[in-house]
Amino acid sequence: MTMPLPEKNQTVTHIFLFALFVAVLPWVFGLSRATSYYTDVMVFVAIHSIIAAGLSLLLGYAGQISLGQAAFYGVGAYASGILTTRLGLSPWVGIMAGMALAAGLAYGVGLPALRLKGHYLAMATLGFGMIVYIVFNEFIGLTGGPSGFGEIPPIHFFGMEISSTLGFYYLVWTFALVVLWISLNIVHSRPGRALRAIHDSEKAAAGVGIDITRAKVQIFVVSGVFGALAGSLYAHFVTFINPPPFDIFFSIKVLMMVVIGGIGSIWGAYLGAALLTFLPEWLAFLEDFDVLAYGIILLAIVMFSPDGLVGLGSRVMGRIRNIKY
Amino acid sequence: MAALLQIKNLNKRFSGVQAIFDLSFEVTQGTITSIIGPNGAGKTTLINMISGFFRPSDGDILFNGEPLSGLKAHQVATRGIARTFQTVELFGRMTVLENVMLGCHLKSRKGLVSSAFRLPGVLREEADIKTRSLSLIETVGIAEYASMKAANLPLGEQKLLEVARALAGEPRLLLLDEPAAGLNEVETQKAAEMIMGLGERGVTVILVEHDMKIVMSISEKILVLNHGAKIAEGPPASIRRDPGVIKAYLGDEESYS
Amino acid sequence: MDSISLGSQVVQYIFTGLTVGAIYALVALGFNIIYNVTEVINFAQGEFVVWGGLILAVLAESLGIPLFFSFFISVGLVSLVGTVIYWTGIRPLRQPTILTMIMATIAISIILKGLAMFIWGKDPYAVQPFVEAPPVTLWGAYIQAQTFWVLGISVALVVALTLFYQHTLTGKAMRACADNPGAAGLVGISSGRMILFSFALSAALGAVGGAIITPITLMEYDRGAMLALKGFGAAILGGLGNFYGAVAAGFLLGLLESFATGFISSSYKDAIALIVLLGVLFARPQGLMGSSLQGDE
Amino acid sequence: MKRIGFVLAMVGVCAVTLLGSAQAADKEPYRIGALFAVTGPASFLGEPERNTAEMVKDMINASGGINGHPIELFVYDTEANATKTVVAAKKLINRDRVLAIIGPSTSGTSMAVVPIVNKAEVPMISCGASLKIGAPVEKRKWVFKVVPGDDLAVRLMYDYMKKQGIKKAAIMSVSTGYGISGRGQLNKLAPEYGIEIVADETYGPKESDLTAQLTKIRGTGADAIINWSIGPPQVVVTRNWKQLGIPIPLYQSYGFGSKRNIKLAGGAAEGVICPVSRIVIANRLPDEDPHSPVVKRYKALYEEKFKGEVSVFGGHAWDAMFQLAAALKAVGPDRARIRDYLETLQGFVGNNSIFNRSPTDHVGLGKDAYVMVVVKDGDWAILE
Repeated sequence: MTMPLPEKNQTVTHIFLFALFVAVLPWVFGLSRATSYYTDVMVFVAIHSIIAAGLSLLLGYAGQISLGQAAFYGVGAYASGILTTRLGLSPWVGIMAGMALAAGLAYGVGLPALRLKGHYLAMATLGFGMIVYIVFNEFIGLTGGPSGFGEIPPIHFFGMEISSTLGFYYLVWTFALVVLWISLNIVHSRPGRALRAIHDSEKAAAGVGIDITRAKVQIFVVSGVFGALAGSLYAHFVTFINPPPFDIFFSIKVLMMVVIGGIGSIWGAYLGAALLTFLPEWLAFLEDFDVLAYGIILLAIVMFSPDGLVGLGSRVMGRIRNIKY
Repeated sequence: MAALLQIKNLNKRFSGVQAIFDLSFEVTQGTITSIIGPNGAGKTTLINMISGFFRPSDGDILFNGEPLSGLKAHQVATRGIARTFQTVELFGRMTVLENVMLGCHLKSRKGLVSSAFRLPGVLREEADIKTRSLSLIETVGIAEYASMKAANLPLGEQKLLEVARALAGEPRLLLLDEPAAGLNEVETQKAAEMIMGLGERGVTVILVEHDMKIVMSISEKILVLNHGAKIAEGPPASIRRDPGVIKAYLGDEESYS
Repeated sequence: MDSISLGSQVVQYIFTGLTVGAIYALVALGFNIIYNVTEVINFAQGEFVVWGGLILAVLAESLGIPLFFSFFISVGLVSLVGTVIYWTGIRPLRQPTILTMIMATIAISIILKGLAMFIWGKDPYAVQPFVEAPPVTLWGAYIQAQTFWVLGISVALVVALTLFYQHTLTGKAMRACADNPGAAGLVGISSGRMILFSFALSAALGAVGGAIITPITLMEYDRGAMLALKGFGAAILGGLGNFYGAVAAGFLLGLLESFATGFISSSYKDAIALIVLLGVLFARPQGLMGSSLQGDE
Repeated sequence: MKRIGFVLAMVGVCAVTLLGSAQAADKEPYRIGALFAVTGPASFLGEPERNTAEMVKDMINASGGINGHPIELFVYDTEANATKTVVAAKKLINRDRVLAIIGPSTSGTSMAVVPIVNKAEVPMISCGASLKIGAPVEKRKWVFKVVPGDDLAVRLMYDYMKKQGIKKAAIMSVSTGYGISGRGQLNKLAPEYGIEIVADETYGPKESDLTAQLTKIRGTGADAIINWSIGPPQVVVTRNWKQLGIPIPLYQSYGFGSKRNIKLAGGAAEGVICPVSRIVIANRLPDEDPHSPVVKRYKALYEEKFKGEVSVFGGHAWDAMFQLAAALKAVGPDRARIRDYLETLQGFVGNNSIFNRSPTDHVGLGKDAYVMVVVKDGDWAILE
């Protein structure tokens, strides 16, 4: 994977074009009744993209695996939900608190865990995710246990209540685009370069003075913060939370989003999130066979395009270009 | 002149095997010092200890009068010690330019938050790093490869790139671990000239090298190790005549003259 | 009114822990067999257990084939499934990196689960114990007869595996891969055959686990993921690639869970086992798998 | 006799199908949405519910639809996952433009959909059990419920236990919504019946062995064990209870009410006491029981069509479908009027209960949803 350093303007242009595309999408969906609910699906695409962007930074750039991202997602959701419903605080406070709590957790877990390598790191983060899930289930007084709790208030934005799907769509995509911008900035700058360096050679990275532990923990914290943000947005959109959406299988799903989208590409994470969120909708007509088809499609992508959708796309583009000349 | 690096009674044992035995020596600021010795003499182990990759079993390493003991590799780098690796360690999936820009890591400041939000100054610093890196690439003579992936470079250029990357951190002490190994005649000559140039720029160099032509022609001082212990130390002329050295090491070295 | 002495409770917890732990150990061994050859964690490992149990249930209960034969047919069939998985899901991978192989095994586990749901439906299946016998009383604790089968077969398998790795040509070849992981690489005919064999063997091992545990626990299509996770925990705790470590860690996890249930709280038994696991991981000296930067080489 | 009846019924159904399809085809179909956990951890609920809803739809369409309008049923699998359920609910409302929604299957997913249907003003009949789904009514304007709450089952069970002189009980429950709901009621209501809870153990839905929990309970001097779970663990606990030779009785939740569980337990289930829904003991219901015709009809139709045992959960979908059909028949395709009809539904005989709703009670269930039974000779025997 080559990683050319795009000029600043290029990144901003790309994001701007993408933002335009996202902005008109609901109106395109609205043209047909069959696709009108895709706006709702796209809300989840945005939420999933935010959490996948965090893992993409960690896995695709720093080369560190995490199977515990759902824990941060849940921490954000529960922090938002509990603070707004129990204490009547503003959702914005809930979002900030969720991110702060996730950052603290990521720091506390990352410091010992990120010294581990490969499968051991996978197990450590998996274990962390499972423990947090048990907490969601068992701290019934706080979390409502398996039954969860509802009536989480919607977000207010300059006095405007954002409770319609379309309103939330623009809000959540604004967040997703800011996260995209931040992630690309990190990737194309000194700290991002340091992360990729660690991925390539830890020895050489230490040799040029990169504090490897610090860099890894830092980016783990960033991924945790993104996860918590996604979780808070989820809580305020759905307005009800219980533990299952935050189980370890969601962590694995986020991992699949990143890998299927194209590892080492933030855009890939967004693409992967979109595909894995839409795929079940497209496969719903298969009824009980959808799981089977889902697995087969995933396997096919891994098999025929190991560098994910981004790799597939660039190969297709390359072929088209070859035809032209 | 004051000693930039002082090694005092240094020992290193690997599960019972003594790799470095009671070694002491000094390196003067602005000089080129070579460390030679047969395979397994402990040369690379010594480099690894100076650069913080290994911890000494006992003994002291003083840099600029301050002990380096207990520092991790990246902290040693922060003090102004850069190194290259015997088996080239590049960031293979990144471009030549990016590799050198990474070398500037210590000479740049912008952290995660300011970078993430593109706070003022980030782009300027990035541009500065780029300019400096490009000029370094030119200095070592691999400018035409700037946008090539490091892993795809020929070996000679990879070695030069490693030096450029090390220099980017503006080190006071540069540790070169066999920079000429695997290079052909022409490349070796090029490397030797470049190392000489470093000395002239005021960078202190410690060189581990098997190629005696280079060692003899550019070193101001030579340290000879055998089985982890120092057997001789001095200017090339005296080492050339040292009977102990000839016996232990140079005796079978036909190419030497 | 019913009561039981503390001593009897402890004995009961030990046997419960060992029974559950035996399954974790078998799954962990399955992980290791494939890991040693490919450096990959096969997340479909839990599905082999499920298939082993379900096929046995169909053969022995529905078709009425004697249990002894059903057992071996089931193990053979699942081992065939392992082979098919290798041929269709692992071998065709282009530029296989560890991550893509892991993704592939996750996708395969989804497919196997979907197939199991399609073939057997969602209801659980039961198998009669291998031998109908009343529970054994031991210091006031009741141990069901099947527990001894589980423990006996598990131990026999570990012994057989050890002999296999030490005394057969194939075993030695696989051990060579284990001694020098990565160096053997993922290409080349002989290592391809080793990978194929490792899939078949670990599938067979999983099937045995499923077959011996189903008389105790029932079996249904979606149990695989949880088994895989527990087994993964055991494999990691024991040290990846280390067979004795896996067995010891499997039993240890089982015992931890059962004692945590008995003396602390069943709600937190998994959390307690995980905290111990993480504690061991964090305390593990860096030398083995930790950072090569600070290590003594 | 019975068989001939069946054959006649089938012939009748076929004839009506032919006639009905011709009749119903010329009118605009009534669109109904359904959210069931067909796969995933709560498939034991969703699968029979889906089957039943489809079956009822076919029955109604075969008999000429509702006032000549056929029913079009849109079923989506929620996998018991709130995220999926929310998307599916939006899909039903925005794309499929359904008149009303049946389901979701679980309490958690039902709670996730409550704000959506309230906002979109679409009537919903949940198949979840939690009391919170139907109350408070001010916040549940468009939400109704057909499943009896766990409190009814717990009260019936405690009542029986009290008569048996049980003073100390040990609870075991599965750590899912089903188990936690029952566990909550068990703990809450115990003092009312003078029962002391001496142990409160939980376990995961994929637990393979429960002897540790049972052993711990043995040390507490309990007079009875109450297990509240569904799926394999309730069979495992039954077997473990027998194997350990525990001399105190084992009570199970109404989820145990399936012949399959008795069979899977392989003889160990003898003596297990549990509350069950009438559908489980349909064959033994006296004719004077007002539920008898509904229950017997449903059981016969379901078991004929799906070749499997009818379950208490499918009955919820049956009740919900017929309530909706009644509403549509009375008021036509108008969401607000359907809601009003459902809110004032009176004397509707369902599988579990006779529904009498009001603007202050969106559940409207009677107190006699369950019957206590004991397993005897591999079958259910009604107690008392």
